This record gives sequence, structure tokens and C-alpha cells, in this order.
Amino acid sequence: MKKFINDPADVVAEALAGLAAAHPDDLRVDVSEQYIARADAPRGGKVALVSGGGSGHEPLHGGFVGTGMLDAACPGEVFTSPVPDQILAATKAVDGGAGVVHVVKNYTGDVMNFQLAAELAADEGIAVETVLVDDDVAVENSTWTAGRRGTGATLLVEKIAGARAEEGGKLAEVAAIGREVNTASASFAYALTAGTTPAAGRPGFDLPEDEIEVGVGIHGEPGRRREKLRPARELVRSALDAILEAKPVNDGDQVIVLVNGLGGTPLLELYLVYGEVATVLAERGVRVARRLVGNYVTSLDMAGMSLTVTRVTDEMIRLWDAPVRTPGLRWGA
Amino acid sequence: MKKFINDPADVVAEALAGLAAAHPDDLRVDVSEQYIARADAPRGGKVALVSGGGSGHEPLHGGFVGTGMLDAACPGEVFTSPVPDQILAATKAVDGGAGVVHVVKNYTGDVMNFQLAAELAADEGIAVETVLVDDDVAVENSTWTAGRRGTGATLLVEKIAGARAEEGGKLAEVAAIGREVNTASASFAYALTAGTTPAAGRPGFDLPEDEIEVGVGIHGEPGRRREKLRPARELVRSALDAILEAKPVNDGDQVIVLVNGLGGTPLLELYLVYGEVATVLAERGVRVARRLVGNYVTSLDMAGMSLTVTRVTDEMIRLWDAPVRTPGLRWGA
Amino acid sequence: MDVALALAWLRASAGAVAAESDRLTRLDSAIGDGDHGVNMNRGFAAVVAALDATPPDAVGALFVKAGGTLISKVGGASGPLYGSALRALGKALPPGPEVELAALAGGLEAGLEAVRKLGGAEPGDKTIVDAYRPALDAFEEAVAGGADLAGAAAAAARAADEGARATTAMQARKGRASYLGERSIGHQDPGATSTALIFKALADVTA
Amino acid sequence: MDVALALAWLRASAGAVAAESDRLTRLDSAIGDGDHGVNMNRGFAAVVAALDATPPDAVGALFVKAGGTLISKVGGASGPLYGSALRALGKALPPGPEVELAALAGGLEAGLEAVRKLGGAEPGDKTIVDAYRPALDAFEEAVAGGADLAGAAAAAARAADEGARATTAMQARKGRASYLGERSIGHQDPGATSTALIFKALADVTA
Ligand SMILES: Nc1ncnc2c1ncn2[C@@H]1O[C@H](COP(=O)(O)OP(=O)(O)O)[C@@H](O)[C@H]1O
Ligand SMILES: Nc1ncnc2c1ncn2[C@@H]1O[C@H](COP(=O)(O)OP(=O)(O)O)[C@@H](O)[C@H]1O
Ligand SMILES: [Mg+2]
Ligand SMILES: [Mg+2]
Ligand SMILES: [Mg+2]
Ligand SMILES: [Mg+2]
Repeated sequence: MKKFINDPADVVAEALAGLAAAHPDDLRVDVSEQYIARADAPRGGKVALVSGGGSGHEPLHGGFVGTGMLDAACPGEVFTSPVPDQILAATKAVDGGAGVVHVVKNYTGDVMNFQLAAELAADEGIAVETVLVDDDVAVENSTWTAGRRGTGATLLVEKIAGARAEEGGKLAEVAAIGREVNTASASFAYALTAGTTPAAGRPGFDLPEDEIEVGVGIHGEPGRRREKLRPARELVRSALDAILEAKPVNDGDQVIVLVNGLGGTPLLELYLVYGEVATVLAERGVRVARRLVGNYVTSLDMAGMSLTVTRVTDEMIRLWDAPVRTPGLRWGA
Repeated sequence: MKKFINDPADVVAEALAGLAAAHPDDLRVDVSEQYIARADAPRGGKVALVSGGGSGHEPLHGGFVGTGMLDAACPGEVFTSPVPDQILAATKAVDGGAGVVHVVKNYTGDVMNFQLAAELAADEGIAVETVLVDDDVAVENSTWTAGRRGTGATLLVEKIAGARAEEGGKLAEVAAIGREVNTASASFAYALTAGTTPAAGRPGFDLPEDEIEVGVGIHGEPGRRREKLRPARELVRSALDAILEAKPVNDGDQVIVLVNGLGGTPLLELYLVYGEVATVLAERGVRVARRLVGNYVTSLDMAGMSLTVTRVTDEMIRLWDAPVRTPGLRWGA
Repeated sequence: MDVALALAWLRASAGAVAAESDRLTRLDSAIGDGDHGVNMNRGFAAVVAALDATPPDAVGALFVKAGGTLISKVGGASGPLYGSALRALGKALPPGPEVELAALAGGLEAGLEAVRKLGGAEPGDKTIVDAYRPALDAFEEAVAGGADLAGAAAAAARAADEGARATTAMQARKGRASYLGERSIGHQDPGATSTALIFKALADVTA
Repeated sequence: MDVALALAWLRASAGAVAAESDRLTRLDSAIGDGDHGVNMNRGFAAVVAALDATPPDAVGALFVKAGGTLISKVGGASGPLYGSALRALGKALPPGPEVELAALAGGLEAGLEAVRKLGGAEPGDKTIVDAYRPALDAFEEAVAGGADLAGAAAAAARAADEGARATTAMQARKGRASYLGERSIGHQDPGATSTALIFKALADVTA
């Protein structure tokens, strides 16, 4: 394993220190409690958004803390959900009295740790609403699984619900639009290589030179099946078939599309992929209102990509367009 | 080789089509002449900035076209400089009558092709100033080399000179500040792995599991030497030694720092690296006025990183802070 | 079981988890995200450190503290699950520096109940439950048959190990491994494996 | 040399470059950026296509067109260098559908001069010049010694190949390979190698 790190055990803490040093004006990083908060939090009367999950998905979530998006993020160890103490500390630190929304990706560990934290927060009199993100349609049979994973749609939920909170939305409203965005979203991912966690020191799986993993999540876990590598245009078509079957989009509906790299895929390829996505969606009469292309919800250095399609209302587009000022996503500010 | 592409020969053209589809309002992509221009170019009376180089360095340069930065970019084939025809076409397309600045990275191919293009543009009555970027201090002996390579500082030159042009700077002024930024900059890079060009289909070089290339450029070429992998804090210290020796920074001077991933390095590691940089610079009494951490000047999927330190004036900081609205860099707009 | 034995059990568990950390992580790489060994190791090392710092003087309090430490330090699925199990075990025990065998059996039952409540896993889902359930059955059967703690723990350890091995043939229905569908078959479950290590540690310290 | 022969030469060069494309790229991977074969192939394929589309009726015009096509299609260092060389060769030739041997020798000299002027490389810098210079010397010497085009081309091809081989021992002072410092020693220069292919193509079509 070759990485720009010191001791593998210190990666998360040291990266957090670097994030703090890199954004002294915008972020406040509590290194001992291990959370990242907006420098101006808590803001009285504003609903706060807290998210978190394993590290290794950067810029998610720490890179999405700031005006118009998250109030705090709790990074766990690499690919390991944060612990309740951390989540509770972050929740208390950013609560402005109007309640806190927890944005939780649907993984057993995240769900349980956030649930424990929410119970503790409730004990301290903080109103918490949880928005569960489960957009990954590669997970097919929910009676045989822990349910669909939360992946790319997390960015959309955090951006759109974050904008609603920023403009003064109430706790129930912020949570409601977050849930609507999740319901309207579907994602599908491919991996060409596995990522390497600093602690394990070797790739999560080995793939022959001509095979890919189909339907992977963002934790280096293998996918549903292996297939031979195919041209990008075929992979895009298969992924969009799965996405549009799970969450149908009607003629004339508007969508936001996220073409997301899993960390080791060059932007050159992601733009090529977006070109294929645009072609297929145009064929099907889907109107792409907004799109984002880049490495946003990553899996360390995995070469791979995910597609997310979210059917959006005009209201969601308005909130998507609202100013955002975070290390990982910024416009209008 | 596993990549999200169709035919390797079509990668650049198809990625360009994807870029065009992804930014319909902001960019105008001429697929046949192969350049990317601001949708609102030419702007009468504004000095235009044109850059370009091989593809595979995204978001450089195409991702830096937009308000406050480049007016046009010419992507060549992967790692191959663009041809004069392309550069001439882009230069003519964005010339607003106030002249055009060519930002050229110091590689034999880029220099020659831009030189031929500048001669052709002059023949057509367009005033062209060339700003040569050569910040890579890993290239030591210039009588034995083609001179220092242009790497990370290109982003700073394009941002700061682009801001000067946006606010109405004259041709000579825009070129002058671009050259000053270059002179004030030094960069140094390490590679952990080689990138794979779609056409070659295999990594540019092989590295044992415990060795790194020291002093690489951004084209997958091997560096000055190989070394054993060392902890990030030592690599950072060595790189900053080379940088500060080449371009001394005095106590109290202000700098902008770029911690740049070469494409396959997770943000987690880049932030960790920034933490080390901040520590070393603080020890040396250097004031970091601004910093940027991410994958900006890449070498396909190479796992690697470069550090760039630019000694800046207050004027440069003002121009750095000015609004920019491009696919790859955006703030204040 | 007295405080010293409870402490010895957790220490032995920490040692076993440390020694087998790579194996747990490898199992988790095959059908999960490759962190189970690291997670367990971090958690049990913290448990030992916390108990060493301020050793509780009641068995129940000791397990409550151990469970709370796991919850605070591990994260992931295993942190809340093992943490809640130990907390429930501790809370179910009568106060005092020593507890009877029957009380311990009841506490272990409460621990399993906590895992089931939090994670919703049934036997056969390829989880911790598939080692914990048979271990507890064997423990209770041995106790009913008149065995002492050593005998019951030995029976439980054997059953836990068999249970863990039996997960190889199962298709996961809970946790990350479930995303693999049929591909989860053929690999032993990391969590069931660490559960077997913990029951073996109990057998070792009581033997 | 008449138009047909000039065309045959460029066709043969295109064929050689295509056949050796992988080797050129491999050489360029060792000390450059791994695109020389692809670059040359793209360029010469375009040259053949352009000349097939509208065949010029003068030798000079043919080379000017070929050079312009390389400049327009290749990019990198080799595009402007080879392109300028062919343009200069073409411009130096007298008009008409056929040129004398002496004029061709002069044209080749002008081509080398263009490479030197644009790239500034000296012999020994490990570039195109290290195959081109000795090839031209051998060509001129053969012509001075009374050889015909076939004889001169054969001598040039041999010298170019030797010159290309000799670059292996050199440390690069120009182009990307120069960044490697001493590590550039021990690898044959891709550009010198493609120059040798082009002179061999001339020998082949005139033999
Ligand atoms: N719902 C559940 N109930 C019981 N055990 C579970 C459940 N989900 C996961 N597990 C156990 O957790 C183990 C994985 O733990 P670990 O790797 O530490 O956490 P994570 O899956 O979050 O990375 C699995 O092998 C499984 O035995
Ligand atoms: N200044 C120069 N003068 C002559 N030849 C040069 C010069 N610089 C580079 N070359 C030649 O160009 C070759 C590389 O060409 P190519 O790989 O196509 O371009 P690039 O280096 O831009 O990728 C080198 O092997 C060398 O022979
Ligand atoms: Mg985990
Ligand atoms: Mg090149
Ligand atoms: Mg795990
Ligand atoms: Mg090359």
C-alpha cells in the first residue's frame, strides 16, 4: 500500500487537522470530539443539519459543511460509521433551538449509531428528525438485504434540505424535502478496481484486468456480480435502465443528474460518461434541469463511477440553485 | 487497462461532447475545431486568455474556462499538446480586439505549437502575448534540460491573470501579472503510481510496492529518481525544502499554497498533506494567505500529489479572491 | 463470576481479537468493507484501558462500562451491537462483586435480546446471532445439566465456533454482506467469528 | 525524385510508423510520456489521406502539404518538428513534378535546419537530430561519391539507424526525456528512432 499518510491509525485525525487548517474562516473542527462544524454555528432559530459516516468518502460529508448545506459532519474511521458520542456532540454544538435533522445513509452501522445518538439527544431535549438516504438500486431485494444503500443521492439531500434550512424552513419541512429528494432518487455504480483502506493496507478485492464489479456501494465491498468490461456507452445504458426502472421518470419530467467518480476515475472519463448519459436521457424524453460531474461521494482511491438521477420539482431546482459555500460544493457565494 | 471509455481514439472528442452537454449555459464547445470557449466570448474590449495543453490534466484547462479565468482552452490528445490550428481558431474566436494572452506550460511541444499559432495569429492582426509557466523545481539544471516544466502554478497564473483581464486590465498588464505569478511560484511532485493513457493501455511506468517517483511532471513521465516510500510528513518537508530553496520566502511573506492531487489520490490524503504543509510553513514563519486543496492539475489516474507555493502581493490576493465561475473553480459567483 | 473473572474474560477477549484482527479483517474484506478486525481491536483495547483506569467493583457495572466503551469507540455495526449486548448483560445482573451462574445465563440472554432488538437479525441471517444463539443454548443446556461455569463456557465456545463455521453456507440477509446477494455464500461471517472468539475467551479464562 | 516516388516514400513512412507504432510508444514510455507512436501514426495517416484526397502535381508542393498536415494533426514536439522539416524541404525544392538528386539533398538540409531552428537541439542532445544529421551526412557523401538516389538513400538509412542506436548512450538535453537527467541514459530516443524509420522508408522505395 502506498499512500500519503503517516501512521495508518492517525489518518482520520490528521486529515481533520488539515481540513481545519485549510478552512480557518469557514469551519470549526473539534479534533477531540471529532466533528466539523460551520464556524458560525449554532445559528439561533435555524434548523441544523448533521450528517456523518465513515471517512474515505470525501468531500462527503466534511466537505459539505458550510452555508447552505450541513451545519456539522461526523467522520468515523475509514469506512466505519461514527460513534454516538460524536454525533451527539455535533448535534448539541450546532442546535440553534429549532431542531436538528440527521442525514443518515442506510447502512446498518450508520443507522444504529445515529439512532443511539438521536435517543441521547432527545434525552437532552433536542428535537431530532432523521432523513434516511437509500438510493442505490443495485440492491434489489430488500427482504434479503439490509435495504438499499445510501450513496450519491446523499449529496442532493444535503444540498436541497440544507438550502431549505438556510432560508428558514422549519424542522418538519426541512426533513420532509430531504425525504422527498431521497424518494425521487436512484443510483447505480460500477467499480473497475477496489480502494485500499489505510488500515487493511491492501485492496478490498482483486479484479482481473478485463472485469468490473457491477452494483457496488461506496465502501469497497464487492458488488452484486462481476462482468466483463464493456464500453462506457453500454455501461451507462445498463445503469440508466436499472435507475429508470426503479424510479420511473415520465416524458417531460425534470431531473438532476450526478455523474460521480469514486475517487480514482479521471474527470476526462466522467465527462465522457456524462455525454453518454445526456444522449440516453434525451432519447427517453427526460429533461436534465441541472447536472454535476466530479468526485463527490467517493470510496477512497477506487476507480469507479456512480450515476444518480433525481426527479425534481421546480421547488427542488430553486433550492439546488440557492447559494452554497462549502469546501466541496460552492456556488452563488 | 480498464477505463470508462468507448474507443480509445475517441476519448478526447467524446469527453469534450460531455463537457459541452454538462455546461450548456456557460461554455461553447467547438467540437470540430476542438476548443472550449466561454459562452459569452468574444467580449469586446476585454483581453482574452487562451490556454491549452494535452488532455488528461482535467479540470485544467477546459474546466477553467469561464468568468474570471480563461476565455478559451484547447485540449490536445491525451498528454499531447494541441495543434496550431486549434489554438489559432480559439484565439480568433475569443479575441475581443484588446489582444490575447496565451498561457503556455513549458514543454517543448506546447511551446512550439503555441509559437506557431501566435505567428499565425499575428499574421491575422491579433496581438498575442505569451506567458510561459515553468514552476516545477524538480527540474534542476536548465542547461541540461528543456527548462522547468509548467505544473501547478498554471492554475494560479490563469486565475490571477484571468481576474485582471476580467476587471479590464490591458494586454501588457494581464501578461505582466501572469508572469509575476509564475516567477513567484515553485512546485514539486511525487508519484506513487503511473497513470494509464487510453491509447497506450498500460501504465507509463511500473513502481515496486514500496517505491515512489520523486520529482515527476504531469505526463506520466518518470521523475528524477526513485526512493523508498516515506511518511507524508517527511515527503512534505523534502518538497518544501526544494521549493523554498528555489524560490525563497522571507519571514512574514504571504503565500498561496496549492496541494494538488494528480488524479488518483483521495482528498483524505490531500488534506492530511495540507496539515503537514501548514505545520512546516508555520515553523518557517511563512504566512499562508490562501490555500486550495484538491485534484486540479492532474495526470489521468496517477496516484500522486504536487505542492505549489506562490509568494503573493496584496494585489495578487485581491485578484485571487475575485469572483470566478468555471466548471473546475468557482467562488463569489 | 466475580469482578476479577469478568475482567479476565474481557482482557482475554481483547487479546484474542488483537491476535485474530487480520483474519477478521480479511473475512470482512471478502463480504464486507474490511474493517471488522480493526474495529474490534480498537474497541476492546479501549475497554481494557477504561476498566484499568477505573475498575468497577460490581460485575454488572463492569459490563455496562465495557458496553458503553464499545459504543463510544467502535462505530460501524459491531460497535452498537456488541456494546448494547454488554450493556444489557450488565444491566440484567444483580448488583454486587459476584454473580451466580443462573444470573449470568440470564444476563447473556438479555445481551442477545439487545442484539436482536437493535439489529433485527434472525438466526440464519449470517450475523453475530448465528454464533451467539447456539452458544447461549449450549450454555443454558450445560447449566441445566448441572455443569459449572467452566463446563458451560466450554460448551458455549464449541457451539459458537460451530455456529460461526455454519455461517459459511448462509446467504446474508443483514449487514453489508447482504448486498452481495448469493455471492455472500461461501465465506464465514466476520461478526459470528468474533463472537466465537469472545466465547472461547470465556472458556479459556474459566478452564 | 518525382511526385509518384515522393508519394511512395511518404506512404512507406506511414506504413513503417504504423507497424512500429507500439515500439515507438514503448520507447517514449521509458523516457517520455508514451505517445510518440500514436502521434506519428495519427500524423502520417493524415498525410496519406490528405495527399490521396488532392494529390499535388509538384514534389515541393507535396512535401509542403505533408508538412502542413503533420503540423495540423500531430501536436506534441514531433508534430511541429517533422512538420516544419517537411515544409522546409518542400519549400527548398525547385518547382515541377520532378527534382534532381542535388536539389533533394539541399531540401533535406533545409529540413534539418528547420528542426534545429525550432527545437534548438544540437547533435548529442538525444533527439531527432541525432538520426537526421548522420543520415544527411551519409546521403551527401554518397551523392558526392557518385551514388544514385537508391545508393544515397541506403547509406542514409544505415547512418540514421546507427545514429538512433547511438542515442541509447546519451543523456537527453532536450524534450521531455531531459527531465529524467541521468535516468534518460540507456534508452533509445523515440524521435531518433522514427527518423530512422523514415529514412529506411526512402531506401525501401528507391531500392
Ligand atoms: N443487523 C445485524 N445484526 C447482527 N449482526 C450484524 C448485523 N449487521 C451486521 N452484523 C454483524 O456485524 C459484522 C460486521 O461488523 P463490522 O465490520 O465491524 O461493521 P460494518 O459492517 O459497519 O463495517 C457482520 O459480520 C455481522 O456479523
Ligand atoms: N528540441 C527538440 N529538437 C529535436 N527533437 C526533439 C526536441 N524535443 C523533442 N524532440 C524529439 O521528439 C520526440 C518526442 O516526440 P513526441 O513523443 O511525439 O512528443 P512529446 O514529447 O511532446 O510527447 C523525442 O523522442 C525527441 O526525439
Ligand atoms: Mg465498516
Ligand atoms: Mg506528448
Ligand atoms: Mg466491516
Ligand atoms: Mg511523447
